[in-house]
Order: sequence, then C-alpha cells, then structure tokens
Amino acid sequence: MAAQNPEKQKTTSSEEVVSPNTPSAMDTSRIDLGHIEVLQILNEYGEVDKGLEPDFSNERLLEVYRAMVLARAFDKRMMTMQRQGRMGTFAPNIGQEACIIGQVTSLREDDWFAPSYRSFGAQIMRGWPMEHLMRLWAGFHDGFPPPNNVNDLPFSIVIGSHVLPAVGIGIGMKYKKKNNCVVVNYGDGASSQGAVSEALNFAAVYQAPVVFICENNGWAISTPTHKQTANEVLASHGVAHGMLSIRVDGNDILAMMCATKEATDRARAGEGPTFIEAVTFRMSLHTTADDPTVYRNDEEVKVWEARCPMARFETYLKNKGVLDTDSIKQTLASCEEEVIKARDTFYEMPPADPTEIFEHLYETFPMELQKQRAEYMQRLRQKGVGE
Amino acid sequence: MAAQNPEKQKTTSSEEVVSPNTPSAMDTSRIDLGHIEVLQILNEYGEVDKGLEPDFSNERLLEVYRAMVLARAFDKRMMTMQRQGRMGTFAPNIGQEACIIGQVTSLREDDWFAPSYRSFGAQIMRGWPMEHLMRLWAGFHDGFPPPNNVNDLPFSIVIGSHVLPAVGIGIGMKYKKKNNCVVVNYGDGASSQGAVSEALNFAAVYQAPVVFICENNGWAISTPTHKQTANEVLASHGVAHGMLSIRVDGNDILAMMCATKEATDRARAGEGPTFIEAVTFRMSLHTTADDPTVYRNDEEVKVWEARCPMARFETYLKNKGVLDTDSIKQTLASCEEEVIKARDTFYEMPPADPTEIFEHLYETFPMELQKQRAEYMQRLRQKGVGE
Amino acid sequence: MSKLTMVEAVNLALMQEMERDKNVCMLGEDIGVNGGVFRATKDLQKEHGEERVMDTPLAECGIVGTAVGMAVYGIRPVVEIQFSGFTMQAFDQIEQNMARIRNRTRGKYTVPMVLRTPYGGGIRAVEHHSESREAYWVHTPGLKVVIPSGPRNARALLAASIRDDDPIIFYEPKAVYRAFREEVPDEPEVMELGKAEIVHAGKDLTLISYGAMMRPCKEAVQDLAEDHNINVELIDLLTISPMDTETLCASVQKTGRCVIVHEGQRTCGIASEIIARLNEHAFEYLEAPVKRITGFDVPFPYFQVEEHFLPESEEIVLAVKETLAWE
Amino acid sequence: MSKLTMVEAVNLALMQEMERDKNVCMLGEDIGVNGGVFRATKDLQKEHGEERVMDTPLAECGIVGTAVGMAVYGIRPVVEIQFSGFTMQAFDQIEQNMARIRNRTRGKYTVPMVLRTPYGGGIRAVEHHSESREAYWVHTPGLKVVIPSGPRNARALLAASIRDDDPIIFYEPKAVYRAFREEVPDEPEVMELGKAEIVHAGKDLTLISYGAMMRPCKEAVQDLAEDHNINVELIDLLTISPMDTETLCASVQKTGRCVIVHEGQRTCGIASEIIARLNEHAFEYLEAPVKRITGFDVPFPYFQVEEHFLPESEEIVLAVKETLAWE
Ligand SMILES: Cc1ncc(C[n+]2csc(CCOP(=O)(O)OP(=O)(O)O)c2C)c(N)n1
Ligand SMILES: Cc1ncc(C[n+]2csc(CCOP(=O)(O)OP(=O)(O)O)c2C)c(N)n1
Ligand SMILES: [Mg+2]
Ligand SMILES: [Mg+2]
Repeated sequence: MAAQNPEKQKTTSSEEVVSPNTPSAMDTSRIDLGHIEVLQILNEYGEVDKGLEPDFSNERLLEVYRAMVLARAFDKRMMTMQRQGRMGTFAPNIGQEACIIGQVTSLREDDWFAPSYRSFGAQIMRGWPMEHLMRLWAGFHDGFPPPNNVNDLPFSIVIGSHVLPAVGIGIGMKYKKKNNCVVVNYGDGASSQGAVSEALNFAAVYQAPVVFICENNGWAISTPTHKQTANEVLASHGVAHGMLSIRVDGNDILAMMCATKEATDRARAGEGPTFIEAVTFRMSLHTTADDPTVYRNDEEVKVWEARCPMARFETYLKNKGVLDTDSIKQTLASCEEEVIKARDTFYEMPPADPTEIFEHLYETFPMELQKQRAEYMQRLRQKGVGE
Repeated sequence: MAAQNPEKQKTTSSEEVVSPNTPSAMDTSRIDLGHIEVLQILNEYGEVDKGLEPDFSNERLLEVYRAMVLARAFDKRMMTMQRQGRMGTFAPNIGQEACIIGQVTSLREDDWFAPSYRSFGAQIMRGWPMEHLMRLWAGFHDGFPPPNNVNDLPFSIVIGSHVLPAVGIGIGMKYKKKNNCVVVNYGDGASSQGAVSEALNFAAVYQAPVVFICENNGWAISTPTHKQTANEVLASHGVAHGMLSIRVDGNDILAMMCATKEATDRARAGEGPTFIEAVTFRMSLHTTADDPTVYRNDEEVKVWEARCPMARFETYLKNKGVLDTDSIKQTLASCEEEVIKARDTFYEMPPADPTEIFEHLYETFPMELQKQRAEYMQRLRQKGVGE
Repeated sequence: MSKLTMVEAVNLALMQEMERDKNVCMLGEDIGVNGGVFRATKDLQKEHGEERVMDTPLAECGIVGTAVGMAVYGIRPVVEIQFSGFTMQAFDQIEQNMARIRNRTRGKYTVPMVLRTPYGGGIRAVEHHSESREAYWVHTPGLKVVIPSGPRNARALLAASIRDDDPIIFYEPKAVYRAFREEVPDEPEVMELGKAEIVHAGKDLTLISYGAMMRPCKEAVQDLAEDHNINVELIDLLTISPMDTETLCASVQKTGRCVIVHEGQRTCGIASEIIARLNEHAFEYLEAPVKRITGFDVPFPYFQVEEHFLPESEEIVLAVKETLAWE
Repeated sequence: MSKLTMVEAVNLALMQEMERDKNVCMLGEDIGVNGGVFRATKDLQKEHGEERVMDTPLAECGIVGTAVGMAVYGIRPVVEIQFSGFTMQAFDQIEQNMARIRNRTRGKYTVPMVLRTPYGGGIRAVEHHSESREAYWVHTPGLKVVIPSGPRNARALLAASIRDDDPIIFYEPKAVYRAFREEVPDEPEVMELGKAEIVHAGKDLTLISYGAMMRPCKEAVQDLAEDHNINVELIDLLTISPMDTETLCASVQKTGRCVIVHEGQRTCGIASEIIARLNEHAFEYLEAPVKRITGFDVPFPYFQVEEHFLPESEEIVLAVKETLAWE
C-alpha cells in the first residue's frame, strides 16, 4: 500500500535500547515527517487507474455491488418507515456505501467489526438480518446483540466509545495468538474525542491487529470538518501515533477494498494497526431528527452528488462488461424485494416483553433487583400489561 | 522560528469555502507532511551556534542563570526536608531546570502559566514565595492558591487535567481582547491522556494564544517514552492538530528561551497556539516515593549527566565573560541562603487550622454543610483540638 | 407575558442573560447555526456572534474543561451537553476542576459556569439518551444541581444559575421541553436557588419530586383530592443540591408520611438521601416508612418499553394510598 | 499459612489466579518492572511476561476501555488504576461499556473484568489521592463493588472477583495495605461475593461499616464492651453492591438501633442507601434514628488536616452511646 510511517526509522523496539533519549534521540537534524499517500483507483467518472486496478473476480465485484444497492434500498425503506411513524430515529448511510461496505470486504467470519450507527450496509454484509437491524432501530432490546456467528460489537451510540473496546479485542487476538483482526470505524466528529486518540495510541503501542477507518464525511451533525479541527487531513492522527496511515477516496469502492485488504493482511501478519482516512460525504440528513437545510447549502451537496460511489462503480462494471442496464434494474428490484420481505418479517415479530428490562444485568439475580422486579410486575399487572 | 505546519496550505478559513470537501479536498496527490525543526543553540559542551545566538542582555542571562541555580538549591533542600520527615511527597525537577525555567521567561505578569507538579523553578520565577511552595507540598490548604498578583493555575495533580482549563484561559483572553498568552506544560506521560489531545484541538480550532510545552523527559514514573507511544517525536501531536510545532533541546536554556519567546510573540499577535516538545531528562526520582533503580539503569542517567543544562549554561556564560568561578560560587551560596531563609519562614508559619476544610466550597454556606461543620467542631472539641 | 414551552423559555433566559452581561457566553456541539439539537440556543449565535456562541468540536471533556478555564478567567460560560448521558465523557473535568477549583484555590478563583443538559426519558430515544444521573452530581461536593419542572421556573432558575458564582449542573427535563406552554413574563425573572417550592399545600402526606416527574405527581395529587379526598402536600425540589432540607422536614413533621418520586436509579439516588435526612430530622414524626417510586436499578430501557419504566400517576396514587394505610 | 500484609495478600491472589487461569491478565500504569506504585503487582511480570502483565500508557480511560474489549473477547483482565481518584478519567468507559455490555447485548457478551484500585485517606497523600467515591459505582447498575477490610478477606474476595463473570470495582483500602499482618492460607481461598459478615455478634445496636473504617469500628466495639458493657453487633459489608440487605435488616430488626460508618462523602453515600433500606424493611423495629458517621460533603482535605476528617473510634463510641440514649 502506498502510505508511510514517517517515524518508522526512529522507533526502536524495547530490546534495542534502554531509553528513548539515548544520544541519538536529541539528534538536532530536522525531522522529516514524510508524506501521506492518497489512494483513488476509480475516479468520479468511473475511470479506472489501470496501474492500480485490483484483480477481484467478477462474482466478487457483483456481490459487493449488490451489497451497495441493498444498503441504499434498505436506507430508503427505513426512511419511509420512519416517516410513517413505524421506525425510530436512525442515521441514513446514503452516499457512503462504498466507504461503509468496502471496509468489511476483507474480513472473515472470525474477525471482528466494530460499527458506528451509520454502518447498515456493512452490518448486513457481516450477516445481520435486515429485520434484526429494524428491531434495533425500532427500540427493541433484542435488536442490539449481534446475531449468532456475527462477531461484531453492538453499534456505538456514544460517539467514539467503541474504539477502545475494539482495540481491546485486537489485543485479545494477539493474546490468544489468533490470526485475526478488527475493523473499527468512526467519524470526523468522533476524531475529536480524547478516548479515540487513546485508542490509537494503545493500538500502536501494542501493535494490535486493528484497522481504523476514519470516515471523514464532511460533517458531524452541523459541524463541518474544518471547524472540527485545524488539520483536516485526519490521517495525520494515525501518523502522530506512529501508525501506517493513508487517505483513501471513500467513494471509490475499489480503493476502499484494496486499502482494507492490505491493512487486514498487515494486521494478520503481525505488522500492527493501520489508519485509513476515508474521504466521503454525508449526502442525507444526519439522522431523521435532523434538518441539514438549516446549516448547509445545496451546492455542496450537488458537488458530491457528482461523486456518487454507486454511479461510478456502475460505470466501471459496465465498461468491464459485467453489468448492463438490465442487470442494474434487476439488482435493484431484487434488493427492494428483499428489503420488503425483511420489513414484513419485522412487522410480524412479537411486541417487546416489558419484563426484559430486568434481564441480563448480572450473571445471577441480586435480591434487591428481584424485589424491584416484583414491584414492576405488580405495576404491569395493575396496568393490565402483558396479560 | 524554524518549524512548520504541514497543513497550513490546506487549511482554509470558514469564510473562504463552504465545506472542507469541495473538489480540491479529494485531491489525489499525496500529502507532504513537511518536517519538524529541531532547535538547539547551546550544545552539550556549552558551544553556541553563532547564527542562532540570541541577544539577551547579560543581566537577563544572569537572572535566568540564578533562577536555575535557585531551583536546584530549592529542590535539594526539599529533598533533605522530606528525608527528615518535614515535607510531604514531592517531585524533584533536578536536571530539567532549563526546560522548566526557560518556558516562563517570556511571560509577563498579566500572562498566565499552568504548571505541572514538577515546575518549582518556574513557579518561583513567576513570583511564588518559596515558603509558599513548601506549605503546598507539606499539605497545607493555604499553599495551593497562587499568591496575589500571580496569574497561575494551581499545579496539576491529576495528570493532564490542567491543560484544557489552560486553553480556556487562552480563549478567555481572546474573548476579552487581551494581548496576553498562556504557557502550559505537561509530560510525555500526560501526552497519552485523551483530555490533552482534546486541549490541543480546541486551542488550534479557536486559534487560542496558548503555548504548549510538552516536557519529554524520557520517563513517566517507570514507563519510558518508547513504551508510552509508538512515535516518540511528541511534536507530531501538535502537527496532527494543525499547529505550528517544534522540537527543542530542553536542556538548552537559550533554545528554550528563544522558542518560547517566538511562540508567545505569535500568540500575542493573534497567530494562534504553538506546540513545543522539549526533550530533557528526569535525572532524579519520579517523586520522593519512587525508587528508579528498580526500573532504569545508571548508564542512561550518566549519558544525561553529560548534558546537564546548568553546566553548559555556565560554560557559555563563562566564555561570554559574564560569569567566573567566583561568581558561580557566590550565586550558589546566595541561593542556598535564600532557600534556608524560606525554610525557616516555613517552619515558623502557623499550624493548619482544622476548620478550614469547610471553607471555600460555595459562595454562601449551605445549611447541611453548616450542620456538618457543627458536628465536626464538636468532634474537634471532644478531641481537644484547636483550643 | 407570552405562553412559552420550556425550550422557548430556556432560549429566552439565555438570550436575556447574554444581553444583560457580555461576559456570558455559550459553548456546545451544534449550538450555533443549528441552534442546538433541541433548538434551545436558537438565534443566539445570529444575535451575538461566533465568539460568544461557540460551536465546539465533538468532545465533552474538552467543552467542560475549556469552559472551566474561561470561567476562571472571568467569563461566565454556559455549556450545553447535547444529552446528559454524555456528561460521563466530562466526568473528570467536572469532578476534578469544575467542582473543586474554588476550594483548591481557597476562593482565589471561582468557576461561575452552568452546564445545561437535557435529561430523562420519555422521548423514544436510543440508549444513553434518557439518563437521569443527577445523584452523581449531588454526591459531588462543590456543585449545585438545579432541575426545573416547567417553562416559567426553567427560565427563572436558569437566569439565577447564570448569575450565580458557583458551578451549576442544570438538568432540563427533555420530556417537558415541548409538553405544554405556560405564561412567562417578558421581563427577566430570577428565582432564588436552594429553595424547594410547596406546589400544593396539604396535610395528609408529603409528596416530594422534581423535574419531569412533577407532572405525574400533580396529576396524582389532583386525583387523590378529587377521587379519594386525600390532601397531599406536593413539594418541587427545584434545587437538588444543596437541598432544602428544612422545607422537606417541616412538611413531613406536619404530615408524618412521605412518598418520593424520581426517574433516576434508586440505589444511592436522591430519594435515599431524603430518607436519610428525614430519619435525622423527622424520625419521631414518621408514621409509616417513606416510599420510593424511582427508576429501577437497571440501565434506562430501550424505547419500546420505556413507558413502563417511568413512574406514572397511577403508581403514585397507589403508593400514597399504601403509605396512608400503613400502621 | 503465612502472616501477610494486605498488599502482599493482594499480590498472592493475583499470582495464584494468573497461575490458575491463563486468561487472567493485568493492565495498568507501572505494574510491570516497577510492580505497581504500592507493589501490589510485584514480580507478576517477571513470572508471567509482558503480554500478560501489561504496562500501559498513562491513560485510564484507555486502560479500562481496552480491558473491556479484551474481556468481551474472552480474556479476564484485572486492571489497576493507580489511585481511585483517577477512575474519574475512565468514568465514561466504566458507565457506558464495562457496566452495560452484558445488558446491551442481552448476555451475548460478558465483561468478566476487575478494576482494582487503592482508595481512601490516611496516608498523607496530595489531593485526589484519598478519594472514597464508591457511591458512584454503587449507583451504577451493572457493576459489582467489593471492598475488603483485611489481608485475608482481601485475598479471598479478589480471587472470587477475578473468577466472577461480572464487571467488578474492587476498592483496596490503602490505609490498610501495610497496617497489619494476618494469617492467610497458602492454598487459594475464595469467599462468596454479595455476603456481609457479622464480625462481632451483639444485641444492643448494629454497627455497619466496610473497608478501612472497619479498624476504628472494631476498636469502638471493644471499648464499648469493655468500658461500657455495651454489646454491639458489627457488620462488615465486604460487597457494597449488590448489598446484602437481608443480613443488615435482620440485625437491625434484632437490635432496633443502628450506626453506619464510612469515609466517603455523606450525601447520596452508602449510608443513605442503607438507611433507605432499613426504612423499607425494618421501620417498625427502629427505636432511634440511624446515625451516619461519614466523610463530610467537602473534597477530601489536604493531609495536614486529614486525621480530623477521617472517622475515629472515639466518634463511633460516642455515636453508639447517643443512639442508645435516644428515646
Ligand atoms: C459522546 C457523544 N456526544 C454527542 C453525541 C451526539 N451526536 C450523535 S452523532 C454526532 C455527530 C457525529 O459526527 P461524526 O463522528 O462525524 O459521524 P457522522 O455522523 O458524520 O457519521 C453527535 C454530536 C453522541 N452521540 N455522543
Ligand atoms: C490521571 C492520573 N493518572 C496517574 C497519576 C499518577 N502519576 C503521577 S505522575 C505520573 C507520571 C507522569 O509522567 P509525565 O507526564 O511524563 O511527567 P513527569 O513525571 O515525567 O514530569 C503518574 C502516572 C496521576 N497523578 N494522574
Ligand atoms: Mg461525520
Ligand atoms: Mg515524563
């Protein structure tokens, strides 16, 4: 991968030296910070950089393409359901499909993924049934745990709070000598959280098999990245912590797939963490509770419409001869159908069990909690709930 | 100052563009991170770099020299007192005098200084009477507030927790359109705290007049810097946040004075914060409760003994003809005398008033607290305390 | 006089305090152009500029720590934390600096700042968006904790908090933000901090609550009077710390019975402290155990089941009747 | 059997648990070569290597958050936070992840980790080094809170905590670390969590405490017996959350009078909760108000005056006598 760790040559392992500040450390020659590579394989017109074009099979490419279409179809259906009052507040991922799906394409089942709240596409690809995600966003407790055989963290609601546990999982893999890795994503806004910076440091210090995907989508609710930080190249955060860091066009699915592939390969090979800044754009609302017209203007959105990750991938696949107008339509139709089916399943799922709030707090059930549950059951009976 | 902000050319003010991610932001050319300048004016042999030599007056140089000698004399006396059981646990600053004192030399009375617990020398220079510092470390409440006319924060016990308030003070200066600035210091260990990274970001985003002095003294208790971070060039943290950043030989008083001078000038001129990594070494114990022989070897200490900030400054001043063996002796004697005087004053200060624990919690005195104080007074009477 | 919602009343207080004192400023996420996610800071930036109404990076610890420094420097920052659940991110700065700098510097520096944040359940939000953890702050010496229950007292208490020289945690019951309107005087109004209010005088039992739970309590009091001829004395704490123990104890000394209602978790919650103080000051007057109707000792549940978690007037009515029946 | 100090007993428990289960590992600042600033982790790294005894960067939030992830992955991390005052830095990870991941994932993931940290006053330390803020954790659903009072129970409770599948805050009374020695069996010993211990049976009054305060309580009980012929039942909580309400209530139902002692601040502290529970379960048995002898509602004072802040046996004796005199 074209990226580099400027401090590589300065960092020494604990065996080699006793102290960091041996004579050479107060070397007075200026320190060259090197550079950050920027990766784009497919430009916004769908033109491919032949020198960088990866050799994924056509099946694989179509599989990823369908995942992107499905993510968008799911997003749209969720929006409709939300407007109908049948879905809670949620965060659409429209426009970020390449970034979100590309980041999990090189994960294996026994690897882990630590999603944010804007990662539907990736979660579906990781094996979350769509009706399960609907349960989640509709406020059911049973929607939160990842399904069986899916080694994901639950999605993170408190911004940045999942990044440290993700690093812990990576350290756990090293501890247990597993050949696995973790992908964790977070946004430009989250990059300001101190806990995230601690996570980068821990991952780098312990050389944990973690891939950080910093989704720089231009906005954190109403805050543009240039007000979030005085250095909009968020890949610099990886550099500061001595990590291999790269900036990727997050609307280019090929670049995302390649960058994560290389990063996960490195992680598995014991070469430590990688920092990937994925530059993308939040095309839609922050969440369904948000009104972006208050704080951003249409022109910016238009600029990014032209960079649509879906369109450019379609162009590429068409040029490659693996997709045509018909199969595009078919894919869309079959995805929409799948989403509708999930919705129907979701609608038929049982109502919430109000007693579930007392479950799963401890391994055993403390007396005081039993007492409180009894009090609560009494309350439910009085209300005639659950009978 | 020889240092640079690699992102300077990429950062645009909010007026110029609507969004960070306008077309040019997904520029695919690689990002040159530039370099970090390393400043040393006086090398370890006391030889001066003529091209960089500043033109401080001889009086000023002697004043600073005396402050360094005084700091060390104070340190030694504190150590003796501690061993005699007449002083609490404290953190000696031996070997870091240039770094600690150099950082406040360009502050004016109405500027602010936010010290760590290892900043005696600077605190004395800022106007803290030595007996006051002794009170502080001997566990008296009245030792904690900075004396009148000293605009310092109280020293920070919780590692890194003073850095955000220091930035707030800088923002306050901007808010009140004052021509002032803040110097705040913290260690290599503290650099791992998320709150510190948030502080860097806030200072840079608001272009606050703050000078960060990151005292990389090689150790955080038993943790060497190379285990604290995978990138020992801590100046990179400033770069990551889009700040002018420089690495300075922290045992070179001239370099420290010049770097801070330029940084405070910039701050006053509205040019924003500066990050100074000062490379130095903790020659002595972490605190009087610590035993470094458990975790570090003597050789490393020897290497740094040769780089003593006092010796090289003396050599320089001798070569310059402003100091000789006699005046060195005299300075030392007069400093020791001053410290002894402070110690005697300290010994004569009144004992602690046990009722003071209820004071200064709120502007007025809540009823419950009055009740508790009465209870406490009753307890003291029973014990015969304070009669 | 205009009829305002609580969120409008909060906005009014902020606007007027900024006009009154140019040292009053605001910091928070999305409080500028966006006017805050609940619109509590609407138009403040337009009116007073970006220097006084500062959109911040996404870092609660950073916001609070920065505000502490500004307050020490003589500014009077009003911080908005988007949801009270995220004050956990700033816990260290709150406990170690905001609450203690006056004490640490023996009064040389003060921290006249207000941390405003919406708290509580009832708006069908996701996890961490419905917390009522005021007990953390009440257990922390050096802080004051203020929780209004309606538009008018929200406005007057917020104005008082901004003018107060101590650091204040100001919890706004988000379920009340738009729940009803109330007459709020146009001219600035300020209410004294530290005083509980007897909202409804009564002789049979003392009912103590605050914040969003005042609504079901009021309903219960009415139901009890109308349907059962039970005369309850209802007290709105308003300031949770320092607590107006005198008013509470005087009432219970009169009625001999007491029920306490809050959303926050039970163990070591506000009700425990009230019971402990009644035990100290009204022990011989108590004719029945004091009853706690509170959030249970589990995380606030997801929204499909939250309605059952939050105390409602029926439970309160029942608890009052049970407490009256005790002998 | 060897006579060990508490810090040696802690070390023994850690060593034996690491030997027993290779999934047990440690994280903390200066716990490796340095053996921890109190030497509680002495020789563990030498014995078990750097992968299992990890010296961490200086970031408490980082330590706890990382350990949470390791625990989810099936490791059993034991975290050392150098002083309990610095757990504030990790508050968000403790409250939002450590305490809740089991609940959030409906039991799919558990967080079998222990956060060990020295707490309390009495060692002439600087500010933030003497905190007793266990009430924060007791108010937080999902955590267990364990506080030993001597070498032998420290060892047995720590072993139990490490084997427990729930996240545990383990507060070690640092004033007791080297205060005395006690026989500790060589073979691993495990005590059941969640059980209070009746340290001294009695009939006149129930005295409840835990941690470092057990020493002055024991002294007081002895003095009262010897000098005043007063027969006090002394209970050591040991597990503060979940609290062994049954044992406390049964005792007070028997004695009718109660005094509670702890160092932590009073308002919303542990004693308030015990009083609230006694009010619920033993109201009709109480013959006098329950007395709280606790830390005052101010920050823990600087060390020149700390001795007067900490409850001593004289105060306890007096409080017991006052409570017995009440009618
Ligand atoms: C700790 C915390 N603070 C604030 C919020 C409220 N909030 C939710 S999303 C968000 C913006 C996040 O922006 P970013 O990290 O860029 O992710 P994006 O939404 O753009 O994907 C904010 C402020 C939160 N959930 N958690
Ligand atoms: C939040 C916090 N964690 C841990 C400590 C204990 N502690 C005191 S000093 C220190 C090391 C600090 O190292 P560094 O920042 O490099 O400063 P130095 O002592 O080298 O000057 C530690 C871990 C503390 N005081 N505060
Ligand atoms: Mg974003
Ligand atoms: Mg250091």
